[in-house]
Amino acid sequence: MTTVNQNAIEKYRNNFLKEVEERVEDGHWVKMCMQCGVCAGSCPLGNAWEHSPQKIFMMIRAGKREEVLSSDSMWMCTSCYNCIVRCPRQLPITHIMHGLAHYANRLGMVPKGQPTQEIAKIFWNNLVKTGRVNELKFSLSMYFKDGFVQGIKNALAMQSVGLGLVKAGRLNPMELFGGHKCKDSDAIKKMIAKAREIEDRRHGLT
Amino acid sequence: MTASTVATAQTILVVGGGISGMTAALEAAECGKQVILVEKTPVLGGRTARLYRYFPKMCHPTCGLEINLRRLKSNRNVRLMTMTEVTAVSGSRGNYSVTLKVAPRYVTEDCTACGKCSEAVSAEVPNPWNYGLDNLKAAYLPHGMAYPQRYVIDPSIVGTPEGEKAKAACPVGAVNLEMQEETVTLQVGALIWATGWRPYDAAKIQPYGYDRFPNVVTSLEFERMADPHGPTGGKILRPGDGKEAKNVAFIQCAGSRDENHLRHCSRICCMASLKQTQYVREAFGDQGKSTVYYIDIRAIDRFEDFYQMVQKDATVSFVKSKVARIAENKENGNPILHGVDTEGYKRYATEHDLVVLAVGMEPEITGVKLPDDVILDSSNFIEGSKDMGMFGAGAASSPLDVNRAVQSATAASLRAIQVIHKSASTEAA
Amino acid sequence: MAKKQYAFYPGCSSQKGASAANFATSIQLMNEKLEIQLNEIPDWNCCGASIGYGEGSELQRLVLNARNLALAETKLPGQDLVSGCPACWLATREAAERLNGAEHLMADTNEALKEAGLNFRGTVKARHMVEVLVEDIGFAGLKAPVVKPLEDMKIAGYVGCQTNRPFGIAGESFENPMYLDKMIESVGAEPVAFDQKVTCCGGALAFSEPDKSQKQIRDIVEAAYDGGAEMIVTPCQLCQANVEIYQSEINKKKGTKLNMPVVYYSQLMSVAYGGSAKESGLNGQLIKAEKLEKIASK
Amino acid sequence: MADNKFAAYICSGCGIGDAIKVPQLENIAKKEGKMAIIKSHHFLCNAEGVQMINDDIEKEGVTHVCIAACSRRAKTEAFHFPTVAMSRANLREGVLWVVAAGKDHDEVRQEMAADYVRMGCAEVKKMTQPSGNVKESSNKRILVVGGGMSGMTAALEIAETGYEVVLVEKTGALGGMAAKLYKRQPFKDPYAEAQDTGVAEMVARIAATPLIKVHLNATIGETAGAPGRFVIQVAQESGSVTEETVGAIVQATGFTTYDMAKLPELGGGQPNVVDQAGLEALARQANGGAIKRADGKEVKSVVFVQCAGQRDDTGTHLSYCSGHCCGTSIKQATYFKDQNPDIDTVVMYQDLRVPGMGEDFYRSAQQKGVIFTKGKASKVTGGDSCNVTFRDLILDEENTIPADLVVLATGQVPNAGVDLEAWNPVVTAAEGGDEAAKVQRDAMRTTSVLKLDYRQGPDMPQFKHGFADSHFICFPYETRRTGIYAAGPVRRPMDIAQATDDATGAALKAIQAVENAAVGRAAHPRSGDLSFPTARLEGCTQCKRCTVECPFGAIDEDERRFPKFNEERCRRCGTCMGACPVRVISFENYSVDTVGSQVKAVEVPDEDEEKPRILVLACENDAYPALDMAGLARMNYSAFVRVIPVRCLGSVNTIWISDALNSGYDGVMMMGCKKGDDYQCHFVKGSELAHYRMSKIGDTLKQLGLEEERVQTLEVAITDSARVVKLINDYVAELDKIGPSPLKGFG
Repeated sequence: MTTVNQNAIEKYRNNFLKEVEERVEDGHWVKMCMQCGVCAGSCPLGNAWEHSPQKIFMMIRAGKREEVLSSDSMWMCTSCYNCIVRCPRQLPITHIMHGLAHYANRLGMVPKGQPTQEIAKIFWNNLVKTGRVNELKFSLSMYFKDGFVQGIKNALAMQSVGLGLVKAGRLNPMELFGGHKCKDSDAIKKMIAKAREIEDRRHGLT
Repeated sequence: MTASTVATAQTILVVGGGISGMTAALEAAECGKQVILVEKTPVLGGRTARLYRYFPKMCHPTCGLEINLRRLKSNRNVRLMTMTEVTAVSGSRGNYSVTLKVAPRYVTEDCTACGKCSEAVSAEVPNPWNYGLDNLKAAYLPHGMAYPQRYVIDPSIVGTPEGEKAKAACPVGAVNLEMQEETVTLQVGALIWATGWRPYDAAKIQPYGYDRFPNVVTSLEFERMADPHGPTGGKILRPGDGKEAKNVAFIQCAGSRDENHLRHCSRICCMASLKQTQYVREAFGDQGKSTVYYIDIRAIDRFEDFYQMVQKDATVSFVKSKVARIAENKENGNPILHGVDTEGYKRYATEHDLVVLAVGMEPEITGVKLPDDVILDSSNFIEGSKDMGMFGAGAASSPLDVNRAVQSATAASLRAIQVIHKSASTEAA
Repeated sequence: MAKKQYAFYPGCSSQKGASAANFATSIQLMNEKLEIQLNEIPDWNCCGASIGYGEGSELQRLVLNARNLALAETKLPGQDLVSGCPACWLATREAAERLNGAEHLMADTNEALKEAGLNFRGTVKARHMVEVLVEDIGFAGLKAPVVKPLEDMKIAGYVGCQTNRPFGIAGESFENPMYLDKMIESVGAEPVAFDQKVTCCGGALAFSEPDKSQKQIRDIVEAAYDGGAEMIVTPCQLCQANVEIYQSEINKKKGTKLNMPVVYYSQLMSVAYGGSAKESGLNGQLIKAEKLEKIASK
Repeated sequence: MADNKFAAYICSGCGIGDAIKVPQLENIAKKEGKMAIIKSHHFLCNAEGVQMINDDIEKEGVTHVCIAACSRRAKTEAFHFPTVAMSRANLREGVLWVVAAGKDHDEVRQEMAADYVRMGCAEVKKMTQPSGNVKESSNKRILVVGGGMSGMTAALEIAETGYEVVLVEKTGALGGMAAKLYKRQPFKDPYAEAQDTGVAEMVARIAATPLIKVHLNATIGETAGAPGRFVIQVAQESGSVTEETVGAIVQATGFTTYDMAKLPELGGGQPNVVDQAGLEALARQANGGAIKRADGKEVKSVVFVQCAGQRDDTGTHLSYCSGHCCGTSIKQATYFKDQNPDIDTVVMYQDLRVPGMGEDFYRSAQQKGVIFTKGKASKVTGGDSCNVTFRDLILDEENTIPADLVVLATGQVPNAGVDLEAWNPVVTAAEGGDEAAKVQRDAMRTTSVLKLDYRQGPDMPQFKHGFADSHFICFPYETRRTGIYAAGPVRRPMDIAQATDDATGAALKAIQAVENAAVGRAAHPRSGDLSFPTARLEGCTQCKRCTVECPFGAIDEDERRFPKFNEERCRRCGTCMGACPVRVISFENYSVDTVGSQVKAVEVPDEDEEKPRILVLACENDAYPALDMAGLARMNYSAFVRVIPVRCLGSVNTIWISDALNSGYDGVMMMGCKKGDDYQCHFVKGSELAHYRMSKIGDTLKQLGLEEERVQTLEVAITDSARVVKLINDYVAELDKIGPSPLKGFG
């Protein structure tokens, strides 16, 4: 178990709701849910959710920390915002799901090999490096995330698409060398690091 | 006689001729007070006159309406003004000056309701008493219990040959197409706002597609569909294709308890749907099927008996879920309900013949300019007035069922009487 | 008449040689005809997109967007920030609204922005390209420059998620927005009945959860066929990419014969306004929009 | 008083004149009806026609008017002649509009019209216009029983309107349950925070109101009399008795909380398990500080168990929902959160019932961090650390929450006194001389609240679950004891906001009652009726049926065991009249004769004419309007029926039936309203009684050699216009099979 996680457990004991309220994006909304379930029914990938958002809110209130944070349900969010616009209590459900996923990741509780989490990581690193996302590097690294051999397979599988995009001028092989980046990318790195530092201070996360 | 000639600071003005307004007016009148009752439409009865049955007794609202009408006919203290709206109120507790706008009925007191005008015209207008589910002649008697029992000429045919036909057909010359809108000013001591409620605009609840799917109706439309005097003669036929709707879904909190729509709970909708499941049973027996999609079933006090009775009804099932969205089966026009049963997290996509939206109560005065003195709550229900001379009664004051609305109206009536007693004693002093 | 000026935030996908290059191309001619001038925000950065949350924290994502807002605020004063990409627009607008709504967030954000020598005062309004067209130009205005009306073209207007929720275009419904159909009409084409108008294409999960998202995509394309559409048009980069790119995949796996062109509204307009296939970025289609190309070449 | 002068006015308007020979009707009114003045008019209800009638009343001294025109329900503004007796012959809705058009039906249509004119004339001749019975000495003070929130509200509102009040409270202080609360639920926008109860302020206002006389530590020793002249023995705890005379009564005796001890499985009786009242007591002690348990320990976690001993369909506990408890628990949870947000507060509910603006209070409590768990508690254990075992209905699993304190939301049990359903058999037995029953009766009487000396028992009849409620949705104050109105939780489970509204409404009804009593005017539903029953006691056989069957307990027995009519309690339904075997009871404007003479007035054709006659006795509130509406819709029914509206089927005296059959009618249809648990009858059991009485008539019919089918008793609702037409036509067909009455010609 990561130390961040240990400290968190120490700090909040059995008050998971409080932990979520203090540390998760828009977590203070969780208590406002009235269990109508409209979010659960509105999610395009609903079937893929082991626990629906409204159920997750109930689990949080019931203190089911381990079950919630190690669940991969939040990672099924496609950010379609159906739940937000339909929620009769106007909970920012999408944000809360993002927040929970992020927090679980932060505590190292995400199930191993959760694909969305891995891609998010690749995406983020890709963006932090230059300030912009380089789609080719992004996709290549995606293919190779599971190691070289699997990578070839993945690449081959999507080869037609890839070549198509290249032909269509929508995937530029030259990107491998240099390509788009922000001039001020160093400052951006600093800025992002600073943001993390401030936030951790606020959340008492170390 | 225009009402203004008889109104004084000792008169109580009741705005709205639904059951709350009639009650407030009659209770005061039966205490010997002078009352003027104004109603916006051509007839008394309001919403309840358009209900098929009441919960929990399953009795007919028109029964109570008949009694109230008899009370009214036998009591000369109430003066009734139909097709009349309040446009302005000035003055204060004990001495208000009220401006009324009286719309032309184009039919005089002489009308005997013989029906000749209606026979004569062919033009039709959407029937407001059936929420536009059918049409009626442009010269019409609103419904069988209509009081005053006088016909109405729809403005749309005034100045047309149709209008002239109606005029020509009247054997007693009661059709007067020259009638103009009038403005009347009254002095009154106290005001009771019994302006009631209207169904929340179901089209605004976009995921349910009321504006897109013909087989999604409101609970009020369903009342008319079940009523023998309604557009389908009491047969539960769905608007889409006239097919019998045996498998009916009831969606609770359609607009209510929802910060995107009405923030309050409308109180009556749970009981209304429970009642309506019994319409389905009445129509189809064991062949009928009702499913109630709910968040909390709010069947308080002895209404609980009714809930328990319905729960034991094998044709009725309950799903604890706010339906997420409705789609339509292109083949058969059936609405398909998508959502999750939150009791144990069960996903469903269920097809029904018909969906009834238990639409919430919105105060009828929402969007209407009331005197600044009137105090409204966050949902536009009337709490009273700063000068304590105007009162909300019935569903205008809070989302109430009929029984509580009548209680509230009776209470409002006494408070109004207190106002005029006070001003009487100060006049005496 | 002077051109309308906007601070333009292209977003990563609209860069040269990126997945939405065809969009980037097509808006050139469109804006010219509509007398819209887009001034690219100097040195703009990525918005974090709808997947950044996994790794990037709330404040980090706010700061990323605040940087773009701050740049627009200082470098292009008085101009609305406009993005052609719903994800960019959503992230930016959300950031702007949340920062203006919470002092402590604004303070923290500016503390971090200092590292990049910037400060955000919260004065910039973040808008979507479609908002500019619908609100500032209007449907009549969109119709005016049409020289090649797209007659007898049946098109499914696919709005998708993020152009539509949670903000959407003012006055439009979340379940059945009409503006895209009206835009299709304004260039002389016919919008078909399309009940997957606002269905999610799987978004960023197209990569991570291919099977789940490809089910969504299949539903969307098949609904377009059901509606009798010859083409799908969308205002969304991710929608366009997902719905176009994966049709071949789906055909392979499911033995379907999906072959529905998916273009941007801007490409419709570019063609209708007289642009060539190339000017309209039609060469950027994986699934060729032949009928559109034919009109373009007329 | 001047001699009676009878006049008939026949309208030929609305097409009556085209389809019916009016001159012939005039003849009938003259020759058979013996009317002194007969006039017809082409438009009787217009100013000119009405003027004509008024002139005759003023100049010709007409005292009785028969209007042969439209239904008695139509044109009531025009045909309003308060000084004379009036009957209405229904030629329009009753004949013109329901008899099939065309030549073929001219004859039967004319006969029908003729009969209605005969009936109208016959009826009016037997009527006298009631003058009312003004009582100078009538008392207008109002007694309020119960000094809780409802009672205090009623008292203040009555006084505010200018009437005197006698307020009787059994404890030593006013305030009742409300006085035991720390705070009350919000009742005004923004519905976010618990409010001060306002009890202290009300008590002060009462003390400062000279019109209100308060008796503390007092109960009702006896209630005698009737509206306008109730004599109340107020029994002080000390034993002394004060006599008060009042005109009406508001019973606001409130509720008792359901006994926790009956809920051992939910920890009832165990330490640190309290009911909502218990929690209020703790909160009052803490008075804004940390809430402590009985053992002095500060409460850090609390669970509220909703529906404890309520909504129980097993029959063990209360089956109903008390309505206020969800809101009350929310309020109590905020007691904790407001004092210390870190206290864990869980409200465990199955359906959270906070209707109306309660939703805002719910949200506000969630905002404060109150946790709401949809679950059903199966077991609660008290002690130093309580445990609540429950089924989590969302997570679908068994679970247990530990807590320092558990609050059970138990229900309201009404203080409604004696249940008359239980009382009556005991009394009957006691009167039969059963000693045990006598003891039981006296024991029961001590539990009575009002101790009415009424023939029909010491308290108000109870409706359901022991609540003294009205049975009617449109008329929550339609009491079965005229002049006595229940208000607050004794009437129905309710919260303070509703109770204050309810008490204000009851206050108005009480004021109305004293005003009615003073002028001898009937109360709802025949409000304004000035007639009242009189009995020729010399003919009375003391059979007691009237005293037993009066639905309103209006009739007592005097020392000579004759019926004693308390007119002020009477609702003018005529049930007594229907009950009386010797027909000595009547009203000025409604009697055995007013109806009987109509029955006899009808001309019954001979057998060979093959024109059956069917008498329809229709309840004036449901069946008669249904028939009118059938006419309005131009539905056709048989021209062989003759319809007479009756106040209530309970007022139907069997003599009318036998008269009809004896004079050769082929059948009788009685149309009343729905009976049974959900009865519709505003006179309680009219329809019930009619069915009962007719079940007994079978033998009489046999003696007359008639088939049972010749008398039908039906339930007809006001919406049944189409159905009633079918009922009539089917019955005519049925009678056609049975054949004509053998009694024709002997009448």
